[in-house]
Amino acid sequence: MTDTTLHITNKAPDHPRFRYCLSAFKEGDALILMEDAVLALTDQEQALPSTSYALSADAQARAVANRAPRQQLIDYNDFVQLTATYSRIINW
Amino acid sequence: MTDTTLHITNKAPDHPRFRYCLSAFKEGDALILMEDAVLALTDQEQALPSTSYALSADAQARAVANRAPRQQLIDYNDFVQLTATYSRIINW
Amino acid sequence: MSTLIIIDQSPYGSWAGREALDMTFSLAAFDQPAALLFVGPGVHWLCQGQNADNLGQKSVEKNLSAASMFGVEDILADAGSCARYNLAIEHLISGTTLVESIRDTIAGYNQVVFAG
Amino acid sequence: MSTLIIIDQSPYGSWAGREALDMTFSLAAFDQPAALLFVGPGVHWLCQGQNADNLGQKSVEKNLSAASMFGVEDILADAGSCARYNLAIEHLISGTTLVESIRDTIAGYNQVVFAG
Amino acid sequence: MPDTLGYTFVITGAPWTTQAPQSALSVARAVLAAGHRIDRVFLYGEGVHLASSLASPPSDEHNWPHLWSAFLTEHEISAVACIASALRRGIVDPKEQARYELESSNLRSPFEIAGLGEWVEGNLKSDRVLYFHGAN
Amino acid sequence: MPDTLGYTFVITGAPWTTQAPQSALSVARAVLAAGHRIDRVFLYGEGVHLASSLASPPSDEHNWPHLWSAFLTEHEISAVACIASALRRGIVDPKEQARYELESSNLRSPFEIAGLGEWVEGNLKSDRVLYFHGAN
Repeated sequence: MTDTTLHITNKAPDHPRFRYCLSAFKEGDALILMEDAVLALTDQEQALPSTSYALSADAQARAVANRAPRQQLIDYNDFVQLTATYSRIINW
Repeated sequence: MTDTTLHITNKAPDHPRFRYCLSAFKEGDALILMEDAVLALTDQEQALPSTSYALSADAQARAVANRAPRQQLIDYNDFVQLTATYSRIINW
Repeated sequence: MSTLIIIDQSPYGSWAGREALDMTFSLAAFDQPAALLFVGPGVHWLCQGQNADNLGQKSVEKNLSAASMFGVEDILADAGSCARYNLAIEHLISGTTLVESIRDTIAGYNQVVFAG
Repeated sequence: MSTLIIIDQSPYGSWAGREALDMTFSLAAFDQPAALLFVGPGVHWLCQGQNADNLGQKSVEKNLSAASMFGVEDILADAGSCARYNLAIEHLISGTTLVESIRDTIAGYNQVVFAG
Repeated sequence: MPDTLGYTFVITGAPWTTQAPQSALSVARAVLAAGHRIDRVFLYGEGVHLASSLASPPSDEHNWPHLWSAFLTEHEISAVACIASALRRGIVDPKEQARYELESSNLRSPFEIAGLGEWVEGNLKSDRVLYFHGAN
Repeated sequence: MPDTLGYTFVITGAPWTTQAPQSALSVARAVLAAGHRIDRVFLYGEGVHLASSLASPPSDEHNWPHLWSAFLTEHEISAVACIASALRRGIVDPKEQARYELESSNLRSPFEIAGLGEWVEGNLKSDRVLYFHGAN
């Protein structure tokens, strides 16, 4: 029951569920930011776990890709790879 | 331009727009809470302006009517009366 | 394979919570272990004394009261959210369990699901 | 009769912002004074360098850059929201004005409207 | 005695997703009860689903599109679904059905399809404009 | 080489309101590209609007219901709109049209209408279940 978990959220950082998602994060977990959640890459009010990834297509659309660390950006193939690696996934 | 304003919101107290609504409130303004916003009547984290009203039907549905001050509860006729009194209305 | 369904929105203002209940009852109907966790404004789903007649909606209180009969294993409410909205355990429908940590709670389920 | 349209959500994730833009341009087309205020995640509408090709959507940046030509009087961004998301004025499309107070800003308009 | 005021209603929340059409109907009845006038109801964004003729809830639930159309018809109130919102979301009248060569139409009477100009007109002509948004 | 996994997709966000159908399609293509399998796409809540045959966006915009149905057809993927969600929101097939005596139907092929049992089955049979919600 205490496997590691892949958390996926599409909520903007000021959405209440975004905070629930971060508060549920445990050591060994990973986080994918997609859609509006990629804004968290440059949010000065909230720190992200070190194993956080953001969908590049969403980050480029919202023009945060150029202001975020490159290593955090993933494409849809990486996204699928992560969902295959983690057997427990929560879509926040 | 600086008439008083009737603010109406249906957002729950943890919704970002609820906070924008409260931050826009000026002396002489009034606030109507409807739908999910009636939960603010019992929210311990946020104070409401003294000229705040809540739709009774929404407060009864969510079972907060019995835990809130009676004088703040209004019906749809009161709601219309307030919209007639204030010429400037913002629906948050 | 136990599933936790989370409801984080007020009743009546949106339909997603009702659809989350439908998912929960559907799991139970197929003999799949299911539980409900209410957080944020969602804790108001559990309040006693809901009367939605003037909204033209059916009260959700009865549905929830019958949840255990339908095989829903646990009805959980986030204690911090209840405190924020000044709700004590006696305001809530019987059978509700308060939980202190969302993180610890969800760790006990294989699946964690939102309806929307 | 001047109208301020407020956009408080990120571009691309929901459609309401595009419909807010349509309202703004529609007012301008009928020679009604209109202005836009971006707050919260909504300030990202104004970022330079948006590329939504991989989402299959059209960039909203061009629409906004043309707003003044279409008669939109002011394009305003909440300074606090820009600071939160680490956006300086040089990141934003030209013609954007930062405002310090939502309260003072909306006091200058007869109507204040959200699209959804 | 107060003057009679004219109201425009703008509904942007869909039925069975938001409470907006329900709240708007309760307020609309109270507006008429107070002796005021409703100049027009304008459906925008997700609100256009209120104009669907195909919504079929269980028989023990209110049918909000039906209740709204009965109210509009009884009081002869103009009701418009924004054309740009409606076409994207699959709400079409026979004219748009023909233009787009679709197999059917689903606009409920007395709703009509028209542009945002109707909303601008409401802003100019009505004494009050009330918006009914979704809560999310 | 990794095992082939089976995925169920649950889409709860509507097109032209949320980004959910777009994100889901990009992920779906990547799932197949990685050699995995999509067992079923299940539309729930507002997501049922993706199955509308009447959605008619401007010609210079993507038509997400059309793109999705082409993808599903090409890869022979089962796609189901939840019956309770669909009927309330005015998405009906010819069978429900007859039952409710409606003037038309608007379910786009290859989507079918069925109950939540299909979702429960996905939970049990698929290796992964991914949800695509609206962002609001």
